[in-house]
Amino acid sequence: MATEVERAIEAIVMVAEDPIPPHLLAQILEVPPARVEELCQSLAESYVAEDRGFELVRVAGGYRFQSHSDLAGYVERFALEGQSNRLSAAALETLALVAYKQPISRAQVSEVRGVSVDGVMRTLQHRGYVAEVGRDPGPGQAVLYGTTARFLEKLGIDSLDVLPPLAQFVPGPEVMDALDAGLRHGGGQHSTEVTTTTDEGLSDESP
Amino acid sequence: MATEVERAIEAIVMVAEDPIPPHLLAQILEVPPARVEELCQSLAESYVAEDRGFELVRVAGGYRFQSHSDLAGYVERFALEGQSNRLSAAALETLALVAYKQPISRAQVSEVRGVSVDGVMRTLQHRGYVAEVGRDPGPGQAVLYGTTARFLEKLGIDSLDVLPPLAQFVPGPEVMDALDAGLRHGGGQHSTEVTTTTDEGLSDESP
Amino acid sequence: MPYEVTTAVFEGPFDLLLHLITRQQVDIYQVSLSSIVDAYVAEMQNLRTLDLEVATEFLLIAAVLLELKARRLLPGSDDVEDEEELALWEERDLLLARLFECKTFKDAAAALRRMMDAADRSFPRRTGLEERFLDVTPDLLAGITADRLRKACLSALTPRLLPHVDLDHVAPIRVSVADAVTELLDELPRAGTITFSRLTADLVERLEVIVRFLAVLELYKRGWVELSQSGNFGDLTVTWMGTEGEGAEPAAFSPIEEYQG
Repeated sequence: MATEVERAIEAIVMVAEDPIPPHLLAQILEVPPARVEELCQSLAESYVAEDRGFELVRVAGGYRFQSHSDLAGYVERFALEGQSNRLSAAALETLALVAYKQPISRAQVSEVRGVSVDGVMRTLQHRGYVAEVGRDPGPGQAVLYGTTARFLEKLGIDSLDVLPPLAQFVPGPEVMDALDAGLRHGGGQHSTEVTTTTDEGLSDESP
Repeated sequence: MATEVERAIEAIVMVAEDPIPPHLLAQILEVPPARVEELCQSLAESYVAEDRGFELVRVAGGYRFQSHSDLAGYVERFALEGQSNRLSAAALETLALVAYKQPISRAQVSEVRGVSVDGVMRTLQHRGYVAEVGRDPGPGQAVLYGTTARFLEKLGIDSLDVLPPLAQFVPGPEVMDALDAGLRHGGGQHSTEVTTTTDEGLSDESP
Repeated sequence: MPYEVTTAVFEGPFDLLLHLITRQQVDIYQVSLSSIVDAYVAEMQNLRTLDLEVATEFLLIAAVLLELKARRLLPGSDDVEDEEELALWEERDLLLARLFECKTFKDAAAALRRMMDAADRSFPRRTGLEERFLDVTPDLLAGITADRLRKACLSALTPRLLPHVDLDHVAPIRVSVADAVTELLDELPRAGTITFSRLTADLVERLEVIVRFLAVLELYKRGWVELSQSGNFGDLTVTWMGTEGEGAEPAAFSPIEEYQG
């Protein structure tokens, strides 16, 4: 039979509006946080074992109940606002920049994106995925942005540490080669000089 | 093992904000309402049999998950300790906008505030300060919010008429545009409908 | 190599450049600019709407590339190792670095998209406390007066700073009819008879031409010039008639308006 603490966890997570941090559960239930984690894990496993239509997951630093992903088709038929609108590619790339380089100013994002990102940043802020997290201490005191708990929830991850490492996305030598060829490759009399430089560039750049 | 329909019921009821009428579930799941009732009953019994900390109950004409009544002590502790006990400046601005500009949609509030207000509005709603008071008759049928009797009571005033006037403050054109954005459809007919709904909403809301 | 048009919408000029360079293996120093621009134009035609920002930034980059290419093609440039040449390489390296970074985050964004799509299939429960606990929750309105509410509403309605396009780097064109009259009073007595197109041949801005035309009309009104035209849309001929004495000072035109564009 379920213990009182297990049942209390189920009851509290059921009424929480946002993922509830284990330390808060620990405080309310007067048990060590590690014990809370253990119990949550075992509850989550019991729902899986019973083939329930919901699951208990750890996301954005806390536990929450959510509908099982394989029932998305049914839940989508039940009107839910704001779930379906996907982010544009521009917004997503900007979001990726903020996620990996936070805290970051708008100007710094623009620098990489090559275009003004004012509108896109407003959209992301509006959606609650990024927020102002401080000010650049330097001259100008630019507003610095970072991602929010809502962003973690949107990705379904527990913390930023779980983001795939950026190194994974650094283009391989063949892309470098293509870029090099496009930008550096000189015709005719420059070819010798350029080939040398290209090789150097490549060996430096290889991961 | 649980059937697909049972699992779908669990999924939908888990994410619903309000009790779901069986006929709505029947419609979404394409099974007869009587079958839905049967399945909900058997699900409810299974949670009792497993001694879960939550229960599936029929309330206000629909089904919902709620914390088990014998765990009320823990949930009360969560309500006291786990919830913020101060209204943030952002939340106060949102509440003030609803109070002065009601009926108003979430999109309109978030347009003026410049950030997503979904979380804040949900909290204000859960605390009983604001409630749905109708739907925008225009396309999209956005939910319109207004303040409740509880709000008046907590603020210590008798009616909205006693709120100090905003005075001769004239908002800039972009603010007016934002406010107009969701209300551009209706003239007189619109306001009549909303007034009626507001009164209903207010009296319904008293605890 | 035929250009492959993909339906994917390009989101930034660096992407576009990246795409064009990697797909076409464009050699900047041989065929680059014309083919890049051709491909770019073709791509723009495939997009439903023209993003002015994207287009402008692309032109800026194209201009940088053009300058790089032009300087590289100058005779004897390959044995020059002065600072200018070094700066040129630095510029190119910088561009390369930016393209590289852009590609990295493009791929990172694709990964985020996949994670979001997977996460979107689960819907969170946000139902909140049941109403029976309402009276247990702390009263968030404790200590909040109606007047504070009013102030909060005013603060919410106060417009925040709106982003604006900085046009300081664009030198405004300021021309006045009075200035144009002054110029005409200098030029016309010497020319005697002259066509309007010759009179405005050295003007670049349309606004300047318009203002000069207004100046001609001013002079005509005063009877100082005669105008004749060879049919509709024909060239206008301006003939200097003289000022008949005093009063040909530009100051006499002081109330004439100024134009800015």
